[in-house]
Amino acid sequence: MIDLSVKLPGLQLKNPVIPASGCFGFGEEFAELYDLNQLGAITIKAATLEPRTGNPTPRIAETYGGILNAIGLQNPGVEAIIREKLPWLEQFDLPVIANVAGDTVEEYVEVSRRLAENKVIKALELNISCPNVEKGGMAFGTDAETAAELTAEVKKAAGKPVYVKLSPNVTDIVRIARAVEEAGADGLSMINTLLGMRIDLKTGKTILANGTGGLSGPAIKPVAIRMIYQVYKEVKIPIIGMGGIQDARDVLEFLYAGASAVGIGTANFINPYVCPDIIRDLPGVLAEHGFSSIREAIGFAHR
Amino acid sequence: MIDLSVKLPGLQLKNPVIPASGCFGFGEEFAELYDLNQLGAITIKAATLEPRTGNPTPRIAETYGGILNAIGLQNPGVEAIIREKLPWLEQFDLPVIANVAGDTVEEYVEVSRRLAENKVIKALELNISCPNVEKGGMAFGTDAETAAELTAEVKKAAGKPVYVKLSPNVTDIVRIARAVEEAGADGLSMINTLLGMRIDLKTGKTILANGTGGLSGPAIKPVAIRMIYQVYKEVKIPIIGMGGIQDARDVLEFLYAGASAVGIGTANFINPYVCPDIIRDLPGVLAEHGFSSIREAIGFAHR
Amino acid sequence: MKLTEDMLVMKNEEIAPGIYELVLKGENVRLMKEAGQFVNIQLEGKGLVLRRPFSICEINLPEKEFKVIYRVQGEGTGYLAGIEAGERLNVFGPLGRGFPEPALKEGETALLIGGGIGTPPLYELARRLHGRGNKVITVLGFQDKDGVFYEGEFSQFSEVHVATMDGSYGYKGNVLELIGHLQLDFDVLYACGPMAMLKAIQEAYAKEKRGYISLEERMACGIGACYGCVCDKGGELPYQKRVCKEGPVFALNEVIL
Amino acid sequence: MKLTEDMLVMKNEEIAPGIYELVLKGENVRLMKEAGQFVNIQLEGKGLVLRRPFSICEINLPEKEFKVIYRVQGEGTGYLAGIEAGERLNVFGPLGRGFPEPALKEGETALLIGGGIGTPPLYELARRLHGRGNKVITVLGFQDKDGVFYEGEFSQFSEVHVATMDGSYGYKGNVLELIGHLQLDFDVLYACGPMAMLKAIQEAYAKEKRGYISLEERMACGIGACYGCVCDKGGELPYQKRVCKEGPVFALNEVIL
Ligand SMILES: Cc1cc2nc3c(=O)[nH]c(=O)nc-3n(C[C@H](O)[C@H](O)[C@H](O)COP(=O)(O)OP(=O)(O)OC[C@H]3O[C@@H](n4cnc5c(N)ncnc54)[C@H](O)[C@@H]3O)c2cc1C
Ligand SMILES: Cc1cc2nc3c(=O)[nH]c(=O)nc-3n(C[C@H](O)[C@H](O)[C@H](O)COP(=O)(O)OP(=O)(O)OC[C@H]3O[C@@H](n4cnc5c(N)ncnc54)[C@H](O)[C@@H]3O)c2cc1C
Ligand SMILES: Cc1cc2nc3c(=O)[nH]c(=O)nc-3n(C[C@H](O)[C@H](O)[C@H](O)COP(=O)(O)O)c2cc1C
Ligand SMILES: Cc1cc2nc3c(=O)[nH]c(=O)nc-3n(C[C@H](O)[C@H](O)[C@H](O)COP(=O)(O)O)c2cc1C
Ligand code: FES
Ligand code: FES
Repeated sequence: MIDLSVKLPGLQLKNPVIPASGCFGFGEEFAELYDLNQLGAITIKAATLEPRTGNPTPRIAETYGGILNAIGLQNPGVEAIIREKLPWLEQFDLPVIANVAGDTVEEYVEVSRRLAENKVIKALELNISCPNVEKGGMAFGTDAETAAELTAEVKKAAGKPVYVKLSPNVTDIVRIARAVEEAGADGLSMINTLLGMRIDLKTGKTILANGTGGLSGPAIKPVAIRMIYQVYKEVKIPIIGMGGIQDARDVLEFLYAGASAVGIGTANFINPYVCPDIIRDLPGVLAEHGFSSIREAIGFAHR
Repeated sequence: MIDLSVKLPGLQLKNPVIPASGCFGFGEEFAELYDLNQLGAITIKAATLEPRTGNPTPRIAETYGGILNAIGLQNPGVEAIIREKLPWLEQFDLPVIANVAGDTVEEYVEVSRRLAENKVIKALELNISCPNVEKGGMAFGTDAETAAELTAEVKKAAGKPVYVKLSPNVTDIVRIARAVEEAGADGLSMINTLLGMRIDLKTGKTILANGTGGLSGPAIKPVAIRMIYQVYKEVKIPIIGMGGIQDARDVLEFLYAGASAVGIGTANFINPYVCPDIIRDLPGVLAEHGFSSIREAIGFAHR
Repeated sequence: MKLTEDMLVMKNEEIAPGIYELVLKGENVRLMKEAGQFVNIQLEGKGLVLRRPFSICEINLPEKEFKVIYRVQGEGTGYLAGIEAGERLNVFGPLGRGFPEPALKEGETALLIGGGIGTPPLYELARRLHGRGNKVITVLGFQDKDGVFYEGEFSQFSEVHVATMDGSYGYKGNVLELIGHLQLDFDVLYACGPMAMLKAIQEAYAKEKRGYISLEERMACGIGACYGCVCDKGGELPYQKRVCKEGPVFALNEVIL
Repeated sequence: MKLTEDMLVMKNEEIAPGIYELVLKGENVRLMKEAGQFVNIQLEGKGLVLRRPFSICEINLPEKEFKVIYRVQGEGTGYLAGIEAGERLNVFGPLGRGFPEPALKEGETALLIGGGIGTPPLYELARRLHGRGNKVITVLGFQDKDGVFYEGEFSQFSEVHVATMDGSYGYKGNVLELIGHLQLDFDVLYACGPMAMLKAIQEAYAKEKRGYISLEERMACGIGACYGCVCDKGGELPYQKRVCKEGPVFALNEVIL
């Protein structure tokens, strides 16, 4: 018997497979396709204090082996999420991670506080790495001091474990990871999207109305693996790894690099059943490589 | 008639297509495949003061839509290059750009000085962005002050135009571009490779003996386009754009973003005739989009 | 049961320059209920990641087949054009909401307006409305004579008028001009085509007529999870609707184009 | 003339579990001069970027055909296994330097040592040496009986001995043990196979025998331009040689494994 379970701060996971924020809405659409109880957990779409309309369309462009998105944190606002989305999620036996965004430290703190009060939410994920908004977003994630301060403030206000989602668009990811660890983060999520752009040859304009967007999908996997590998060496808190995962073998590579669990984003758009497919395939892939539990594979490349 | 010519500091190019450093050796191997005189210019492999053996093998790994390399600046040293390689290159009617690397400012200066003295060399390209060496390399390219100082020192010592090759592994590429421009750079080359990693599932070790490597190929194109677009807005010196170019349409996208000429790296490994193929296709692609010269397309996305 | 299925390609043929008719066979065809829904097709071409959305053009339930008509537009459709009968394509769908047929009462007339590659989703609709006994008028607009397709097919179920921009076939001008020219009378309109056409139709008829339009937007998930494909419905925040989920068909006056 | 060519797949069949025989036809076959050279084949599978290097196993000049034998190893070879006769593959080559035949004088005996998937490049060599009138002895090593291939083919041109690690076929043990066991006598050896085997061969024979070994290394360009595939030749700096350009065949004592 292969043991797929993983225990992380605030999260008792049946398996390490977690749909990534922004790629799974609030679960409703995928619940029409399969039983969400199969999943390790789910990360819901970024919440802000007020409702947001996000960026103008086009918001999606394709690149070689990846996609660019510039959704711009569209969401109905934290109150509507608590009122309309969380009660629905309560029916599942599924830890819910709330992704939090904002323009100011105060907004992050307030949104985190309100979400943490809700019993459906088991952990917070601070999105300090969204490349698609003018204020806040990535700015918090590219400077170690700012990231640490934000983490500390949220930790003070919210009584639930806090995962900080790191931006890959930085010179020194280890520095930022260390800073938020010291500031009290319970875990890290990495990586968010790389900042990219495509230009339409016919119009001469950027394909995304927003100009730049976040690059995700298989193209970015080697960058994610590298960053997780580097950070794992230097921090003690667990890492939820993501960036280009497509199948159970990719999951194993992330575990080797140092992830304790994984986020699946873009792959949900390619194969809507990718999460249950990976969960089905994981035991076989682990066994094939001589492991009998997820735990044994975590950080294996460092041994 | 479509005018493919481009004039850059020190470089009078028949067309904007330049094999990128490290992907074309010193031209000898490709000269067996086609007439190098077709090219706009060539950028030769990085030169250091002493011969270098580079990193242990494996030095190459494949990723989705890209490759990782960790050559580690293997080269016969500046003297052997001047003695054995440049005389051979003299037979061609082809501007040669010398890529320069080093561990210290002094090494860069000395290598640049010697190469600049040679009449075959028309411009220098400072590789301050090699991710595959322990000392120097990328370290010079991730800090604006260091990059500027290095640029200024080389400018003082070498009597040829200096292009600075920027690393994409930074939080703020514009800051570094501006700094080297102020320090006297005549042009920019961007981008070098993104730092990445792959782990072998069977062995649990990184595929590259060096651990990390530089990610190149189509996967990184959207990052290159974004950085060139951002930098073009903020600097006046010309940009040689590269990162994932595979065909003439990709070249047009780089021109739109703000590149004045382009470097072709990884694509040479996929289609060894890619440079002449692109040069053949460019007039048609330009005409199809209503341009009669390269010049008209440069920076088109900004208009 | 999965909503993704490796369906068998029965046919994939060029029917006009750059326009292809693709027939796919699979079990999930029996889920295809409404005209105007779409499918999201996965393509194995190099570097391609996202599925490509295509409207369902015709449903053949007994044979478990359905048809898509597509124009070669870029890399994905270029790759698709190279697929041959006998190969398989992974199809996700049916997705989205189609045209509401019962919008039309007995004895009422439907006007179907198709612009270029917007024509296909109207075909299954024409067939159904005709089957229900309604009068159907179809107005199709194309760039030029070479681009015209499906005139004959639509004429099985409807009165068909064709306009071309260069006048090389049928009426010279756009579909709205042709409708005005013919002084066509109708109760409900259904339109699909380029944004400029839809805007003009909205402007001309949103106040006085019932009608439905089908929108396109760049998509990622196709099911409403990524918020990539929103359109503006006005009103209170957050006022966007997802083209893939609440659409692609919207009432003529409920979206701000 | 280009060194890349879209060659026609004449055959692509499994000859042992996971081992395939691929026959390609094209004009550039006439450039294939030496046994032991390789080709770099482009594969269109999703996400695949680099070409894959394969040794030339047999050259059929009159038919302009050549053969490759490959083992399904990962994504690229997995994709290759799905290619069918009639399709085309872009082949870059011949590349590199092969086995020097004239190393063998009249009346001398050649010992060919192949380990697993290292066997194929020796086949064309066996044929040629046999054709030149030399005595050829081939020793092939495999994991087990199921993995054995080309024993019959080699026996057309040589005396063949087979070893399997588990003893399920032929001699139980590795090729070196078998050579010792048979007390084989020879003048020049030619070997290709796993690194461990090549190292053992070097250790056993580098001092006393002439010999040539074929190396593998992860490659990018395949022509010597990227310095991705170096091996160590000792001596003065820079002492590396490129497997793709100066190799893949090296004299037994000129490389440090
Ligand atoms: C609901 C819906 C129904 C559609 N029905 C049809 C149909 O029946 N027949 C038909 O020919 N076309 C239809 N389209 C448009 C079709 O999806 C695009 O032409 C196709 O995706 C282009 O892909 P490409 O790779 O060839 O083009 P590229 O330009 O190379 O595509 C790059 C990316 O942009 C997206 N894209 C490009 N153009 C469009 C577009 N017009 N709409 C949405 N996404 C686009 C692609 O999906 C892809 O992600 C429909 C689109 C939608 C949203
Ligand atoms: C000169 C030469 C001749 C060869 N001849 C043969 C042959 O005749 N028959 C045969 O079955 N194999 C041969 N190989 C090995 C063959 O190239 C690899 O098995 C193949 O590239 C694996 O590709 P993959 O995508 O299936 O594996 P993956 O592991 O998915 O490949 C990933 C990357 O690693 C590279 N790679 C993986 N294994 C090797 C390897 N052993 N050597 C070099 N690169 C590797 C691939 O080329 C690719 O770039 C030869 C290799 C070289 C260098
Ligand atoms: C359409 C889209 C929307 C996203 N929205 C969010 C978001 O709201 N919050 C967040 O932290 N990350 C967001 N992300 C980033 C993903 O959660 C994930 O970190 C990233 O896409 C890399 O993983 P992938 O390659 O598996 O997609 C989004 C990604 C995509 C593609
Ligand atoms: C094998 C290899 C070796 C390289 N060596 C160098 C080098 O010596 N100096 C340098 O400035 N860049 C080097 N580069 C980076 C390329 O010049 C180029 O900037 C990068 O690969 C992006 O372009 P591409 O995607 O077209 O390959 C190397 C890249 C590769 C793949
Ligand atoms: S495509 Fe994802 S919400 Fe419509
Ligand atoms: S593969 Fe490029 S030098 Fe050998």
